[in-house]
Amino acid sequence: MINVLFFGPVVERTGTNSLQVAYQSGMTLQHLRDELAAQYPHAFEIVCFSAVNEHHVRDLSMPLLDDSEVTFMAKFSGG
Amino acid sequence: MINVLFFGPVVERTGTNSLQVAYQSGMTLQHLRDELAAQYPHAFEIVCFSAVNEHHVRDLSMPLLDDSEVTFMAKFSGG
Amino acid sequence: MKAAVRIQQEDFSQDEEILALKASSKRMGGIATFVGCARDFSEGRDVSQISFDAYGSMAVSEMNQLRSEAIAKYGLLDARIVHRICTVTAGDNIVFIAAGAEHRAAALEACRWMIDELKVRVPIWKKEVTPQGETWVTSHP
Amino acid sequence: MKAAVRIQQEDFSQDEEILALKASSKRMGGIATFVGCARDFSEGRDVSQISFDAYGSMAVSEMNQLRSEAIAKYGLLDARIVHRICTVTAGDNIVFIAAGAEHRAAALEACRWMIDELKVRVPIWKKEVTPQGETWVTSHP
Repeated sequence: MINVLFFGPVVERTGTNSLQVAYQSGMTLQHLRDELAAQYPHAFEIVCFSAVNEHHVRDLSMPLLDDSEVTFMAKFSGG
Repeated sequence: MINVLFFGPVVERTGTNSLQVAYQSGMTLQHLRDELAAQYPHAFEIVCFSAVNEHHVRDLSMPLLDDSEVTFMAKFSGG
Repeated sequence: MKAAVRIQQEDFSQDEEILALKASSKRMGGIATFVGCARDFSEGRDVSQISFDAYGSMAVSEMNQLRSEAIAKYGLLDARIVHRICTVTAGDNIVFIAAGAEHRAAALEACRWMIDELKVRVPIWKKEVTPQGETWVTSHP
Repeated sequence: MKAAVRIQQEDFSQDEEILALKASSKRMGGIATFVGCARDFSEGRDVSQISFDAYGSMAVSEMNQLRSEAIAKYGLLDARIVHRICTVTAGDNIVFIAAGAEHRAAALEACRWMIDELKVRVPIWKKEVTPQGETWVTSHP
Protein backbone atom coordinates (compact mmCIF):
# COMPACT_ATOMS: atom_id res chain seq x y z
CA MET A 1 0.00 0.00 0.00
CA ILE A 2 1.01 3.60 -0.59
CA ASN A 3 -0.01 5.87 2.29
CA VAL A 4 -1.04 9.27 0.98
CA LEU A 5 -1.26 12.31 3.27
CA PHE A 6 -2.86 15.69 2.67
CA PHE A 7 -2.48 18.89 4.70
CA GLY A 8 -4.05 22.30 5.15
CA PRO A 9 -5.52 23.80 1.97
CA VAL A 10 -5.42 20.45 0.15
CA VAL A 11 -7.45 18.68 2.87
CA GLU A 12 -10.08 21.36 2.49
CA ARG A 13 -10.48 20.23 -1.12
CA THR A 14 -10.05 16.44 -0.76
CA GLY A 15 -12.19 16.21 2.38
CA THR A 16 -9.70 13.74 3.85
CA ASN A 17 -6.21 14.00 5.31
CA SER A 18 -5.08 10.48 4.37
CA LEU A 19 -5.91 7.60 2.10
CA GLN A 20 -4.32 4.43 0.87
CA VAL A 21 -3.63 3.48 -2.73
CA ALA A 22 -2.80 -0.08 -3.82
CA TYR A 23 0.87 -0.47 -4.69
CA GLN A 24 1.66 -1.68 -8.20
CA SER A 25 5.07 -2.81 -9.37
CA GLY A 26 6.82 -0.12 -11.45
CA MET A 27 4.56 2.61 -10.08
CA THR A 28 6.09 6.12 -10.20
CA LEU A 29 5.19 9.29 -8.35
CA GLN A 30 3.70 10.58 -11.63
CA HIS A 31 1.36 7.54 -11.87
CA LEU A 32 0.14 8.11 -8.34
CA ARG A 33 -0.30 11.82 -8.93
CA ASP A 34 -2.29 11.26 -12.14
CA GLU A 35 -4.57 8.74 -10.42
CA LEU A 36 -5.29 11.07 -7.48
CA ALA A 37 -5.59 14.19 -9.66
CA ALA A 38 -8.34 12.44 -11.66
CA GLN A 39 -10.11 11.64 -8.40
CA TYR A 40 -9.60 15.09 -6.77
CA PRO A 41 -9.16 17.57 -9.65
CA HIS A 42 -10.08 20.61 -7.52
CA ALA A 43 -7.49 19.71 -4.86
CA PHE A 44 -4.71 19.10 -7.38
CA GLU A 45 -5.21 22.57 -8.88
CA ILE A 46 -3.27 23.90 -5.88
CA VAL A 47 -0.74 21.06 -5.47
CA CYS A 48 2.80 22.44 -6.01
CA PHE A 49 5.09 20.05 -4.14
CA SER A 50 5.43 16.33 -3.54
CA ALA A 51 7.29 14.50 -0.81
CA VAL A 52 8.12 10.81 -0.43
CA ASN A 53 8.93 9.57 3.07
CA GLU A 54 9.27 13.14 4.32
CA HIS A 55 11.69 14.27 1.60
CA HIS A 56 10.94 16.76 -1.14
CA VAL A 57 10.83 15.03 -4.54
CA ARG A 58 10.83 17.18 -7.65
CA ASP A 59 11.36 14.42 -10.22
CA LEU A 60 7.95 12.80 -10.69
CA SER A 61 9.48 9.89 -12.61
CA MET A 62 10.80 8.57 -9.28
CA PRO A 63 9.70 4.95 -8.77
CA LEU A 64 7.76 4.31 -5.57
CA LEU A 65 8.44 1.46 -3.15
CA ASP A 66 5.67 -0.38 -1.38
CA ASP A 67 4.69 1.18 1.98
CA SER A 68 5.93 4.63 1.00
CA GLU A 69 4.40 7.70 2.58
CA VAL A 70 3.56 10.20 -0.14
CA THR A 71 2.30 13.77 0.22
CA PHE A 72 0.98 16.20 -2.37
CA MET A 73 1.19 19.70 -0.96
CA ALA A 74 0.02 23.24 -1.70
CA LYS A 75 2.46 26.16 -1.61
CA PHE A 76 3.77 26.62 1.94
CA SER A 77 2.79 29.62 4.02
CA GLY A 78 4.53 29.10 7.35
CA GLY A 79 6.70 31.64 9.10
CA MET B 1 35.90 80.04 26.66
CA ILE B 2 35.72 76.95 24.45
CA ASN B 3 35.11 73.77 26.46
CA VAL B 4 37.04 70.88 24.98
CA LEU B 5 36.20 67.25 25.82
CA PHE B 6 38.19 64.09 25.19
CA PHE B 7 37.04 60.47 25.46
CA GLY B 8 38.40 56.94 25.58
CA PRO B 9 41.57 56.40 23.53
CA VAL B 10 42.20 60.16 23.21
CA VAL B 11 42.09 60.70 27.01
CA GLU B 12 44.72 58.01 27.35
CA ARG B 13 47.02 60.20 25.25
CA THR B 14 46.09 63.69 26.50
CA GLY B 15 45.97 62.66 30.15
CA THR B 16 42.86 64.78 30.64
CA ASN B 17 39.22 64.47 29.64
CA SER B 18 38.50 68.19 29.45
CA LEU B 19 40.17 71.54 29.16
CA GLN B 20 39.30 75.11 28.36
CA VAL B 21 40.73 77.25 25.57
CA ALA B 22 40.33 81.03 25.43
CA TYR B 23 37.83 82.10 22.79
CA GLN B 24 39.07 84.48 20.11
CA SER B 25 36.88 86.30 17.64
CA GLY B 26 36.93 84.62 14.19
CA MET B 27 38.22 81.34 15.61
CA THR B 28 37.41 78.27 13.51
CA LEU B 29 37.40 74.59 14.38
CA GLN B 30 40.62 74.28 12.36
CA HIS B 31 42.37 76.95 14.51
CA LEU B 32 41.37 75.11 17.67
CA ARG B 33 42.43 71.78 16.27
CA ASP B 34 45.85 73.12 15.20
CA GLU B 35 46.43 74.67 18.63
CA LEU B 36 45.56 71.45 20.47
CA ALA B 37 47.38 69.19 17.99
CA ALA B 38 50.58 71.19 18.66
CA GLN B 39 50.05 70.67 22.38
CA TYR B 40 49.05 66.95 22.18
CA PRO B 41 50.61 65.61 18.96
CA HIS B 42 50.43 61.96 20.10
CA ALA B 43 46.70 62.23 20.88
CA PHE B 44 45.85 63.92 17.60
CA GLU B 45 47.48 61.09 15.63
CA ILE B 46 44.29 59.10 16.34
CA VAL B 47 41.73 61.90 16.10
CA CYS B 48 39.30 61.19 13.23
CA PHE B 49 36.12 63.09 14.09
CA SER B 50 35.13 66.45 15.56
CA ALA B 51 31.86 67.48 17.14
CA VAL B 52 30.61 70.90 18.15
CA ASN B 53 27.79 71.04 20.71
CA GLU B 54 27.15 67.30 20.27
CA HIS B 55 26.88 67.42 16.47
CA HIS B 56 29.31 65.87 14.04
CA VAL B 57 31.21 68.57 12.12
CA ARG B 58 33.20 67.56 9.07
CA ASP B 59 33.98 71.05 7.77
CA LEU B 60 36.87 72.34 9.90
CA SER B 61 36.44 75.88 8.53
CA MET B 62 33.34 76.20 10.71
CA PRO B 63 33.55 79.33 12.91
CA LEU B 64 33.21 78.64 16.63
CA LEU B 65 30.98 80.59 18.98
CA ASP B 66 32.03 81.45 22.51
CA ASP B 67 31.03 78.80 25.09
CA SER B 68 30.93 76.03 22.50
CA GLU B 69 31.56 72.43 23.58
CA VAL B 70 34.06 70.87 21.18
CA THR B 71 35.24 67.27 21.02
CA PHE B 72 38.04 65.67 19.04
CA MET B 73 37.42 61.95 18.82
CA ALA B 74 39.15 58.72 17.78
CA LYS B 75 37.43 56.24 15.50
CA PHE B 76 34.36 54.82 17.25
CA SER B 77 34.26 51.21 18.39
CA GLY B 78 30.87 50.79 20.03
CA GLY B 79 28.37 48.03 19.28
CA MET C 1 17.93 22.77 27.51
CA LYS C 2 15.26 22.84 24.81
CA ALA C 3 16.12 21.51 21.34
CA ALA C 4 17.58 24.00 18.85
CA VAL C 5 14.82 23.17 16.36
CA ARG C 6 11.24 22.75 17.51
CA ILE C 7 7.58 22.87 16.53
CA GLN C 8 5.40 23.67 19.52
CA GLN C 9 2.01 25.04 20.53
CA GLU C 10 3.21 27.30 23.32
CA ASP C 11 4.94 30.66 22.99
CA PHE C 12 8.72 30.97 23.19
CA SER C 13 10.95 33.36 25.13
CA GLN C 14 13.61 35.25 23.19
CA ASP C 15 15.67 35.57 26.38
CA GLU C 16 15.68 31.79 26.89
CA GLU C 17 16.48 31.09 23.25
CA ILE C 18 19.35 33.60 23.17
CA LEU C 19 20.75 32.17 26.40
CA ALA C 20 20.67 28.67 24.89
CA LEU C 21 22.28 29.96 21.69
CA LYS C 22 25.08 31.69 23.58
CA ALA C 23 25.81 28.57 25.64
CA SER C 24 27.43 27.02 22.56
CA SER C 25 30.42 29.38 22.41
CA LYS C 26 32.21 32.26 24.14
CA ARG C 27 33.35 33.49 20.73
CA MET C 28 29.90 34.68 19.67
CA GLY C 29 30.08 38.40 18.95
CA GLY C 30 26.85 38.82 16.98
CA ILE C 31 23.38 37.32 17.28
CA ALA C 32 20.70 38.10 14.71
CA THR C 33 17.12 37.05 15.32
CA PHE C 34 13.88 37.22 13.41
CA VAL C 35 10.44 36.93 14.99
CA GLY C 36 7.41 36.56 12.75
CA CYS C 37 4.14 37.55 14.38
CA ALA C 38 0.45 37.65 13.61
CA ARG C 39 -0.93 40.84 12.07
CA ASP C 40 -4.49 42.11 12.34
CA PHE C 41 -4.53 42.93 8.63
CA SER C 42 -3.35 41.01 5.55
CA GLU C 43 -3.75 41.77 1.86
CA GLY C 44 -6.55 44.25 2.42
CA ARG C 45 -8.55 42.14 4.86
CA ASP C 46 -8.95 42.28 8.65
CA VAL C 47 -7.66 39.11 10.27
CA SER C 48 -9.00 38.03 13.65
CA GLN C 49 -7.16 34.72 14.03
CA ILE C 50 -4.52 32.66 12.32
CA SER C 51 -4.26 28.91 12.63
CA PHE C 52 -1.76 26.47 11.18
CA ASP C 53 -1.50 22.99 9.77
CA ALA C 54 1.86 21.26 9.37
CA TYR C 55 3.34 18.03 8.10
CA GLY C 56 5.01 17.87 11.48
CA SER C 57 7.67 15.20 11.07
CA MET C 58 8.81 16.52 7.70
CA ALA C 59 8.68 20.13 8.92
CA VAL C 60 11.03 19.35 11.83
CA SER C 61 13.33 17.40 9.55
CA GLU C 62 13.44 20.28 7.01
CA MET C 63 14.04 22.82 9.79
CA ASN C 64 16.94 20.73 11.13
CA GLN C 65 18.38 20.49 7.63
CA LEU C 66 17.97 24.25 7.19
CA ARG C 67 19.79 24.91 10.46
CA SER C 68 22.70 22.62 9.49
CA GLU C 69 22.98 24.21 6.07
CA ALA C 70 22.97 27.73 7.55
CA ILE C 71 25.70 26.79 10.05
CA ALA C 72 27.88 25.39 7.25
CA LYS C 73 27.11 28.09 4.66
CA TYR C 74 27.70 31.10 6.95
CA GLY C 75 30.18 29.59 9.43
CA LEU C 76 27.78 30.11 12.33
CA LEU C 77 28.62 29.08 15.88
CA ASP C 78 24.99 28.07 16.44
CA ALA C 79 21.43 28.60 15.18
CA ARG C 80 17.90 27.97 16.43
CA ILE C 81 14.49 27.70 14.73
CA VAL C 82 11.15 27.50 16.56
CA HIS C 83 7.74 27.48 14.85
CA ARG C 84 4.44 27.52 16.70
CA ILE C 85 1.52 25.43 15.44
CA CYS C 86 -1.61 26.67 17.18
CA THR C 87 -4.20 29.41 16.87
CA VAL C 88 -2.90 32.94 17.34
CA THR C 89 -4.32 36.45 17.31
CA ALA C 90 -2.74 39.80 16.38
CA GLY C 91 0.59 40.41 18.08
CA ASP C 92 1.23 36.76 18.94
CA ASN C 93 4.54 35.17 18.02
CA ILE C 94 4.60 32.61 15.21
CA VAL C 95 8.21 31.86 14.32
CA PHE C 96 11.65 32.49 15.83
CA ILE C 97 14.99 32.31 14.02
CA ALA C 98 18.37 33.00 15.62
CA ALA C 99 21.87 32.93 14.17
CA GLY C 100 25.02 33.41 16.25
CA ALA C 101 28.44 34.06 14.72
CA GLU C 102 31.81 35.58 15.61
CA HIS C 103 30.97 38.70 13.59
CA ARG C 104 27.71 40.41 12.75
CA ALA C 105 27.65 40.08 8.94
CA ALA C 106 27.44 36.27 9.03
CA ALA C 107 24.77 36.30 11.75
CA LEU C 108 22.59 38.87 9.94
CA GLU C 109 22.90 37.20 6.54
CA ALA C 110 22.24 33.71 7.90
CA CYS C 111 19.17 34.88 9.81
CA ARG C 112 17.68 36.35 6.67
CA TRP C 113 18.54 33.28 4.61
CA MET C 114 16.92 30.94 7.15
CA ILE C 115 13.59 32.78 7.32
CA ASP C 116 13.47 33.10 3.51
CA GLU C 117 14.24 29.39 3.09
CA LEU C 118 11.86 28.32 5.84
CA LYS C 119 9.01 29.94 3.96
CA VAL C 120 9.70 28.06 0.75
CA ARG C 121 10.68 24.63 1.99
CA VAL C 122 9.06 23.84 5.33
CA PRO C 123 5.61 22.20 5.02
CA ILE C 124 3.49 24.49 7.17
CA TRP C 125 0.27 26.22 6.09
CA LYS C 126 -1.44 29.28 7.52
CA LYS C 127 -5.20 29.83 7.60
CA GLU C 128 -6.52 33.34 8.24
CA VAL C 129 -9.90 33.89 9.85
CA THR C 130 -11.45 37.08 8.46
CA PRO C 131 -14.95 38.61 8.68
CA GLN C 132 -15.51 37.07 5.21
CA GLY C 133 -14.62 33.58 6.46
CA GLU C 134 -11.55 31.37 6.62
CA THR C 135 -8.87 31.40 3.93
CA TRP C 136 -5.74 29.32 3.53
CA VAL C 137 -2.83 31.59 2.66
CA THR C 138 -0.99 30.51 -0.46
CA SER C 139 1.08 33.55 -1.48
CA HIS C 140 4.33 34.94 -0.04
CA PRO C 141 4.12 38.74 0.15
CA MET D 1 7.74 51.64 29.49
CA LYS D 2 11.46 52.16 29.00
CA ALA D 3 12.63 54.63 26.33
CA ALA D 4 13.15 53.24 22.82
CA VAL D 5 16.74 54.54 22.80
CA ARG D 6 18.93 54.17 25.86
CA ILE D 7 22.46 54.01 27.22
CA GLN D 8 22.59 52.05 30.46
CA GLN D 9 24.90 50.08 32.72
CA GLU D 10 22.56 47.16 33.41
CA ASP D 11 21.72 44.30 31.07
CA PHE D 12 18.56 44.36 28.91
CA SER D 13 15.90 41.72 28.32
CA GLN D 14 15.04 40.85 24.70
CA ASP D 15 11.58 39.74 25.81
CA GLU D 16 10.87 43.12 27.40
CA GLU D 17 12.25 45.05 24.45
CA ILE D 18 10.22 43.02 21.92
CA LEU D 19 7.08 43.46 23.99
CA ALA D 20 7.65 47.24 24.05
CA LEU D 21 8.32 47.24 20.31
CA LYS D 22 5.14 45.29 19.54
CA ALA D 23 3.04 47.63 21.68
CA SER D 24 3.32 50.26 18.94
CA SER D 25 1.23 48.40 16.33
CA LYS D 26 -0.90 45.33 15.66
CA ARG D 27 0.28 45.41 12.04
CA MET D 28 3.81 44.28 12.86
CA GLY D 29 4.49 41.03 11.00
CA GLY D 30 8.28 40.91 11.25
CA ILE D 31 10.76 41.85 13.96
CA ALA D 32 14.49 41.67 13.33
CA THR D 33 16.93 42.07 16.19
CA PHE D 34 20.68 42.20 16.58
CA VAL D 35 22.53 41.60 19.83
CA GLY D 36 26.23 42.32 20.01
CA CYS D 37 28.04 40.52 22.80
CA ALA D 38 31.49 40.30 24.32
CA ARG D 39 33.83 37.65 22.93
CA ASP D 40 36.72 36.00 24.78
CA PHE D 41 38.96 36.42 21.74
CA SER D 42 39.56 39.33 19.37
CA GLU D 43 42.10 39.76 16.58
CA GLY D 44 44.32 36.95 17.81
CA ARG D 45 44.29 37.92 21.50
CA ASP D 46 42.46 36.52 24.51
CA VAL D 47 40.14 39.10 26.02
CA SER D 48 39.16 38.87 29.67
CA GLN D 49 37.09 42.05 29.98
CA ILE D 50 35.72 44.85 27.84
CA SER D 51 34.95 48.31 29.15
CA PHE D 52 33.49 51.34 27.41
CA ASP D 53 33.75 55.08 27.34
CA ALA D 54 31.08 57.21 25.66
CA TYR D 55 30.29 60.84 24.92
CA GLY D 56 26.94 60.06 26.54
CA SER D 57 24.75 63.00 25.58
CA MET D 58 25.90 62.98 21.96
CA ALA D 59 25.67 59.18 21.77
CA VAL D 60 22.03 59.21 22.86
CA SER D 61 21.25 62.04 20.46
CA GLU D 62 22.94 60.17 17.56
CA MET D 63 21.11 56.95 18.46
CA ASN D 64 17.76 58.79 18.47
CA GLN D 65 18.59 60.30 15.11
CA LEU D 66 19.58 56.87 13.77
CA ARG D 67 16.28 55.37 14.96
CA SER D 68 14.23 58.15 13.30
CA GLU D 69 16.14 57.80 10.06
CA ALA D 70 15.67 54.02 10.04
CA ILE D 71 11.93 54.37 10.64
CA ALA D 72 11.61 56.83 7.74
CA LYS D 73 14.02 55.06 5.36
CA TYR D 74 12.55 51.55 5.77
CA GLY D 75 8.94 52.41 6.68
CA LEU D 76 9.27 50.73 10.07
CA LEU D 77 6.44 50.62 12.58
CA ASP D 78 8.95 51.00 15.41
CA ALA D 79 12.62 50.52 16.34
CA ARG D 80 14.70 50.34 19.52
CA ILE D 81 18.41 50.79 20.30
CA VAL D 82 20.05 50.02 23.66
CA HIS D 83 23.79 50.23 24.37
CA ARG D 84 25.40 49.23 27.63
CA ILE D 85 28.26 51.30 29.05
CA CYS D 86 29.93 49.22 31.76
CA THR D 87 32.51 46.46 32.14
CA VAL D 88 31.55 43.13 30.57
CA THR D 89 33.08 39.68 30.25
CA ALA D 90 32.71 37.01 27.54
CA GLY D 91 29.10 36.26 26.70
CA ASP D 92 27.69 39.48 28.17
CA ASN D 93 25.37 41.63 26.08
CA ILE D 94 26.67 44.96 24.78
CA VAL D 95 24.18 46.34 22.26
CA PHE D 96 20.60 45.62 21.21
CA ILE D 97 18.91 46.74 17.99
CA ALA D 98 15.32 45.92 17.01
CA ALA D 99 13.30 46.83 13.93
CA GLY D 100 9.61 46.04 13.51
CA ALA D 101 7.78 46.30 10.20
CA GLU D 102 4.71 44.96 8.42
CA HIS D 103 6.87 42.60 6.37
CA ARG D 104 10.18 40.92 7.06
CA ALA D 105 12.40 42.45 4.38
CA ALA D 106 12.11 45.98 5.78
CA ALA D 107 12.71 44.77 9.34
CA LEU D 108 15.79 42.72 8.41
CA GLU D 109 17.33 45.43 6.22
CA ALA D 110 16.70 48.19 8.75
CA CYS D 111 18.21 46.15 11.58
CA ARG D 112 21.39 45.63 9.60
CA TRP D 113 21.54 49.28 8.56
CA MET D 114 21.15 50.47 12.16
CA ILE D 115 23.95 48.34 13.61
CA ASP D 116 26.27 49.26 10.71
CA GLU D 117 25.51 52.98 11.16
CA LEU D 118 25.75 52.82 14.95
CA LYS D 119 29.32 51.59 14.66
CA VAL D 120 30.40 54.49 12.45
CA ARG D 121 28.52 57.42 13.94
CA VAL D 122 27.83 56.89 17.65
CA PRO D 123 30.64 58.16 19.93
CA ILE D 124 31.36 55.06 22.01
CA TRP D 125 34.76 53.44 22.49
CA LYS D 126 35.66 49.92 23.57
CA LYS D 127 38.70 48.96 25.63
CA GLU D 128 39.77 45.32 25.71
CA VAL D 129 41.65 43.89 28.68
CA THR D 130 44.03 41.17 27.50
CA PRO D 131 46.89 39.29 29.20
CA GLN D 132 49.18 41.80 27.41
CA GLY D 133 47.38 44.77 28.97
CA GLU D 134 44.57 47.11 28.05
CA THR D 135 43.95 48.26 24.48
CA TRP D 136 41.44 50.70 23.03
CA VAL D 137 39.82 49.17 19.97
CA THR D 138 40.00 51.42 16.93
CA SER D 139 39.21 49.11 14.01
CA HIS D 140 35.88 47.71 12.79
CA PRO D 141 36.34 44.08 11.82
